[in-house]
Amino acid sequence: GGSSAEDEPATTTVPTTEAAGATGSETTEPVAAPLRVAIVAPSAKDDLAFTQSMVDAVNALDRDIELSITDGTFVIEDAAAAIRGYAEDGNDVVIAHGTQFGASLIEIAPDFPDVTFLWGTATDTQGLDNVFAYSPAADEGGYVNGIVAAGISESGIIGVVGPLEAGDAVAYIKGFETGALDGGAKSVNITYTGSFGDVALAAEAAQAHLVNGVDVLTGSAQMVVGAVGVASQNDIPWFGNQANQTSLAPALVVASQVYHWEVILEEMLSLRDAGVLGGQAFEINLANGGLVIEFNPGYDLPEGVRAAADAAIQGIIGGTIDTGF
Amino acid sequence: MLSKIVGSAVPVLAALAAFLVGAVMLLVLGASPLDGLKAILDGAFGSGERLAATAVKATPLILVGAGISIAFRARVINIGGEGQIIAGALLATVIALALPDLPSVVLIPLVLMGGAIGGTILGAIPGVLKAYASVNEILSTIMLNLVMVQFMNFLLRGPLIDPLEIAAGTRIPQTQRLSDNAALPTLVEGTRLHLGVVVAVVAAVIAYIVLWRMPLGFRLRAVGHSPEAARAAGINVERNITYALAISGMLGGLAGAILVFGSEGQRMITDGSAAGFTGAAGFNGIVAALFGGLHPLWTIPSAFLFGALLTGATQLQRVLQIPAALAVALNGLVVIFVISSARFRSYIQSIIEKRPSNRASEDLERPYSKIPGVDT
Amino acid sequence: MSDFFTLTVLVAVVGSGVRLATPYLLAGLGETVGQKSGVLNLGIDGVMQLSAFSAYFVVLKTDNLMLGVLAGLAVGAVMGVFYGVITIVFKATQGISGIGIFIFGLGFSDLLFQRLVGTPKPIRQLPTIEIPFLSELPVVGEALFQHNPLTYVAFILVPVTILFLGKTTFGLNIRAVGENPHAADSLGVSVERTRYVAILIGNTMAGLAGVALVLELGIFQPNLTQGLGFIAVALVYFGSWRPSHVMAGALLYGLVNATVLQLKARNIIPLSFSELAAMAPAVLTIVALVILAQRVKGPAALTKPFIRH
Amino acid sequence: MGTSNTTKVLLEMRGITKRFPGVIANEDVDFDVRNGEVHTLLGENGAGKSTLMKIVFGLYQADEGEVLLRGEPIDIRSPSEAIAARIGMVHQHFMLVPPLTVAENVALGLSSSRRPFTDLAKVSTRISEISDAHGLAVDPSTEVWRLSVGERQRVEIIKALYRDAELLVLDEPTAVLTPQEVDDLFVILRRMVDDGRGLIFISHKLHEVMALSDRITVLRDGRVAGSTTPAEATRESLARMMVGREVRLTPHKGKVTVGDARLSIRNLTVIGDRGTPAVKNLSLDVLGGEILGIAGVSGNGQREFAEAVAGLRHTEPGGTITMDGADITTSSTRVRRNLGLAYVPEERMRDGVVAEFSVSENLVLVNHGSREFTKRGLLATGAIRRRSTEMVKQFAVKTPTIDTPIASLSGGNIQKVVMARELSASPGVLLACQPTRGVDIGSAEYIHSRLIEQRERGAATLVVSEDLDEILGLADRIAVMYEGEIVAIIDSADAKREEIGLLMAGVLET
Ligand SMILES: Nc1ncnc2c1ncn2[C@@H]1O[C@H](COP(=O)(O)OP(=O)(O)OP(=O)(O)O)[C@@H](O)[C@H]1O
Ligand SMILES: Nc1ncnc2c1ncn2[C@@H]1O[C@H](COP(=O)(O)OP(=O)(O)OP(=O)(O)O)[C@@H](O)[C@H]1O
Ligand SMILES: [Mg+2]
Ligand SMILES: [Mg+2]
Repeated sequence: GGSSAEDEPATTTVPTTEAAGATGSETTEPVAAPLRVAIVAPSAKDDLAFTQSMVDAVNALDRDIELSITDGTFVIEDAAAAIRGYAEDGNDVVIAHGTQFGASLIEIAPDFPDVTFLWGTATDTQGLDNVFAYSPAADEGGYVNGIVAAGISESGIIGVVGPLEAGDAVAYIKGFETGALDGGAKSVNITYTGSFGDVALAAEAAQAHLVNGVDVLTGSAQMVVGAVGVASQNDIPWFGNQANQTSLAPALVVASQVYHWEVILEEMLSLRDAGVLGGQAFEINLANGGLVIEFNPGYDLPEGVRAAADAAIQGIIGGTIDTGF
Repeated sequence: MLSKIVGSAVPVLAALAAFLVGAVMLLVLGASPLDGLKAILDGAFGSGERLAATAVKATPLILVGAGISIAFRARVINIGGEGQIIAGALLATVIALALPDLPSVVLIPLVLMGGAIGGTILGAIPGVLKAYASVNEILSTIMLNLVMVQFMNFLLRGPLIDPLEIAAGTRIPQTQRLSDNAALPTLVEGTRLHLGVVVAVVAAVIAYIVLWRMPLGFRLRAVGHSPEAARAAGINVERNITYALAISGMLGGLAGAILVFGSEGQRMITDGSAAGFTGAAGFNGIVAALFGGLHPLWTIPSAFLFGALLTGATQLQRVLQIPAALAVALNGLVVIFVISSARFRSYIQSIIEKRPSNRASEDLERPYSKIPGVDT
Repeated sequence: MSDFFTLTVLVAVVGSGVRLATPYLLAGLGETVGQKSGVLNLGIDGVMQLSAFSAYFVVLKTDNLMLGVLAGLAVGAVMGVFYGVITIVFKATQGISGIGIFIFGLGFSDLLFQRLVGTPKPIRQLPTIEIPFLSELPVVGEALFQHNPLTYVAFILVPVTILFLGKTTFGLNIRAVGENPHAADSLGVSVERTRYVAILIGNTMAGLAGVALVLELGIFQPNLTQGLGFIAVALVYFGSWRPSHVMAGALLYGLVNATVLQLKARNIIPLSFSELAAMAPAVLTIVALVILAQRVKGPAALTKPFIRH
Repeated sequence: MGTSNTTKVLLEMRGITKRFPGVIANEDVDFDVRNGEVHTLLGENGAGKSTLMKIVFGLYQADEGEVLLRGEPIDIRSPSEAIAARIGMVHQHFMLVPPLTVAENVALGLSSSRRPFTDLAKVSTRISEISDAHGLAVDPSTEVWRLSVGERQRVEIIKALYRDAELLVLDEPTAVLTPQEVDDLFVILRRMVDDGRGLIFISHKLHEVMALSDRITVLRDGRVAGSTTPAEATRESLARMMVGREVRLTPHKGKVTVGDARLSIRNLTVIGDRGTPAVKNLSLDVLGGEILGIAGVSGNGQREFAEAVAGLRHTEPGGTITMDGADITTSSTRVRRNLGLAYVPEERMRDGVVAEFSVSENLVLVNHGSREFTKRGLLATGAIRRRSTEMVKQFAVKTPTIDTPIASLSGGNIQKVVMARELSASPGVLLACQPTRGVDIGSAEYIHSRLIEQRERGAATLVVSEDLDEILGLADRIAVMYEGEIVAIIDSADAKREEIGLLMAGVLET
């Protein structure tokens, strides 16, 4: 392998291609050109969920960044092409924002030794020294949401709508289940609809929960918008994950676990500035502030429940609580 | 001769008209069509690697398209490409998992054959159902697509899942990295151009020979044009309908195996939808076949063109931030425009040739009866 | 397992099945009318997505459900005109041009959504209307008479379609044109016009199906229908071109889905068998097709363009 | 041949020319019909008869020339305009919708008084009135697919009468009727003419033309070849006018000594499309060197019988079919053909040829896979072309090239291709169904001579035909089929036309 951008005539209009390719990043003067960052993500960049969390994070960085995005690439080979394309185009950092892109990354990353690849959610870098892995401790916020959910549930029965049993959804849902049961819920009913995309099925799954006496709902992944719709029609409180979902149901979203990747992004970019192009894994969690439980001020949460939530957060940070994941 | 040239010009003009609509869409989206065209061309042909990527993208389209052509010639509409690709991929994957240590020279043909067999099985089911139980194949193939997606999810999340995914708790529906002995060898160092491309082209050529140079193809076409006359001549109509769908499925299944063993990740992986694995090749192959006049040989350049459009669309999104959905919409328009021009084309040809526009052939459900440049 | 068979659960499953059946039914009835006239439309899934998006967008901007419904219907009708030109004027192969419409609808609605909306924002949903008296009946009241207006419309359209096809002059024309267009033509019935109108009806109803889906969910996303339109086409064959049977098919499909979901929600189906259970509706449809197909022949001129000779 | 009581010209066509791409279907045709007369159009296949009539009915527009109706120039642009102008047409192929009832078929295209609903009750009443007035018995509430061919014909006429047609065009209405049904039809048509209507009649059967017409116009290659009346013409002179040369109307047969039974059928029962037995316990032997004609009204099981013999239809247990001693009761069509069966199907465009295939491909349709035409698994194009060229020459098929799509050939030439294919295998048993239906006189003459050749070669030949003249001319023995049974087998030397007609109608018992 090894044929990267410098072997090919630069056909794109990007002026920095040559500089970035020929000289390598370590000599790039920090003032000269903005850092070129690209995101490749499976769902829409404004999905109020997984992808948006990363786009928001990059935009939140206090750096001069030129950002390109290829979103909605659920076809893995297409995503691979986009990742490779961004690397060829001379981007400094390419974020492969999807666990499923890992297999492709193993093939691509070695071809572009000067490019830093970010891969998430993932817990190790597969031995590649220009790859940073990142993941959320989604079970932590899940646990907190679970505690709150149990606190406001009257029936003690709580419903969860998931996509496939995969990715960070698994962690979130597991943590949520533990938290809810620790918080005194009688049962937590979990449905995986089998699809990341089928909103209608997610809605019907939520309906099915309601029949079983569920009076609090949560879920993960982009198709939950269907379930949120059901919740809002039936006045059922909802807990969000990945991004702040308050706008989906302003009166009913109690809290959202929001991913603030910028905390670890900054660390990774600093390492790159220092010449370390990868080889480490990062995690956002409640302790490092990468995970934040954002309560909806529009939802009138009883004092006691709020206090329990805060206690749970402290407990997790302090290591006294096991989320069960 | 003149009529053949004009005849092949008509669908090309129709496609151009569709692209013109695409250009207007770009304008409306606030992008210059010229920049768009440049981005697409650059993304598809801009470098050796991209050219290779385009060829790799075209590979399943060639195979599915050749299969669709055969099916359509026998007047069977195979919309089950997605399911057949998955079936082939699954069987090939299982073989590679079971026999990882076989040497490449054995394992590669074996997994390709496994893919072909998997696809054949999934094609034969609607074939048998149509031939012997009069079940409309459009519907059974659609339904089998739905079944296969779930079956794939079941296997990739359950029995076939990468043990590492369970260990990490992420449970992405993917297999472990499959044996390197099964990896399709790269043809040009430094690009992704792999053996699968050659396999596809050869398969399309064989499909052509079968269809126009072999008794089997003669019978398939006879059955397609007139099952009654074929039957009265002693041709087993039911069996040939089954063959048509089975062969079509076989090529789809082969595409599935190539998708797995020519992939970047050397493993089978999905996001829970069919297209997550197939890249919608089962549908796009129909588009390619159509544009190729339902002729296996013409399907090759046609698939290449649509492969280019698809890879180019990724670049379009990267550079101009135009959603790749534009390319999907454009594909739809190309199908509509080209298929709508078919009648116009035979009409023009009949005028040029000063012959009665083939009266009996007008009740066609099938698109073209004659293909330019090829005497049937 | 036993607590699945409680009355509340069964009522809920039926209610949910009816709700899920609504878009299938609307699209299936429309497709029935189209096919009766001899025109196969495999593209209704694409039409549904375009209509769903336009209804969503209009409600998002105006917060007016009525306008949203009208927008969806209008887009369905426009697609009908489009499909009419393709199949009647250009006499294009119907199976394939339908695929073209599907791919176009899928891509274009996605494109519009990403460009015009982006972030999924919830919109007002259709209100549930409880039919006076009927909704208070025990059991059936909750299962059948507490739905949104489009669900009622869908089910009312079943007898209307039966009456329309069976008893009206225009319905007679449609049936004749779908069986033997040359006969109809020889009696001065315009095959083109009849098919045009049938296609228009079919596409408009597909549009309404998209509207029903999106206004039930209150949210849009790319590929909202997830192939629902194809299943609706299958249901027409399943129902052997009889509106009442199409309704039965739609209900069966909805109920199987609802049952599977309910069983999942109660952890009766283990998570690892989720996907296998999700195959049930498609497998059932194939089985039903095998049993039914041999007995019923479709309209004789289905998919055959009309050319005088 | 009633003398017309009026001389008013109802329809007049002047200088009509109609072109299709590559074909001039009508060229400068003058034609007229008066009230109270039957004017017959005669001509070979493709002479342009149907085209001319479709212009009258608004299905086609003439490229040149003018049409006058009741003395006024008229431009008929669609069937509905024709119907409004009181023109009715009974088409060459039935224009009926089989799943609909008779009343629905009649009501189609009419405006209803109960809009938007149909008024079938009123339509049914009116149908009954018309039935009574014209002797056209039919039940309005029956679905058309249940009706016999003769009944369907009646529905077609009722449709025209219901719309009060003054000018009625009948394009080959007798092609599928029994002699008795033809007689009945002619009585009805005569009565309509006596009411003052004008009729245009098209038929290939010369004795019918002589019986019904007041005037006869012959078309040849789209042009008027001449006009005459039955009084002035003979069948021979009409045939000459049509074909442009002398034609022998009765085939010439030499003497042949018959051999053993080559095809034996015992207790054959076949279920028809409607699920009831169409062939009932039928037994029959066909001997080498003879032509056995099967006469019968269409719909009496001939079709099912032929399909069963060809292996295209299942037979009920108990029956057997033996060919040259081999039991083929359950064999596939291919096996039967390999054993020496040749089959000329009745619907040649549907069952006989693949319309989109070339002449050459159709010539090898049956044996394309044989050793002669394959080489190393591939089709031997050279051998196929050579053999096709030979066959085309041998059977005098008029075609531009062997690569011409067969659909662009005339009906007669298409039938010659089928004959060439089937006969070139030198079959032991030849099953020919309606071998000259709709085929013009010149081609029919040729096809008959080739059938007789087979007889002389020692083949057992089975000719199924509804054309009694054809059977009488060709067959050595005549088997009459009625309601799925052979009701009589008559030596053709003793055969009397009337007797066979009565047997066919089930009136006469043997
Ligand atoms: N729609 C058409 N397109 C092209 N050619 C046509 C069309 N209709 C008729 N023709 C051609 O016009 C000529 C006259 O055909 P027409 O059907 O009028 O013959 P006909 O005298 O009725 O023959 P037949 O006795 O077989 O019914 C033929 O050569 C035929 O192939
Ligand atoms: N209708 C036919 N006419 C002539 N030869 C045929 C025909 N059908 C098959 N053959 C030839 O007979 C040989 C044996 O037939 P066999 O049944 O094994 O072939 P097949 O491929 O199964 O054909 P089919 O599907 O028509 O039965 C084949 O090599 C084939 O070329
Ligand atoms: Mg065989
Ligand atoms: Mg004619």
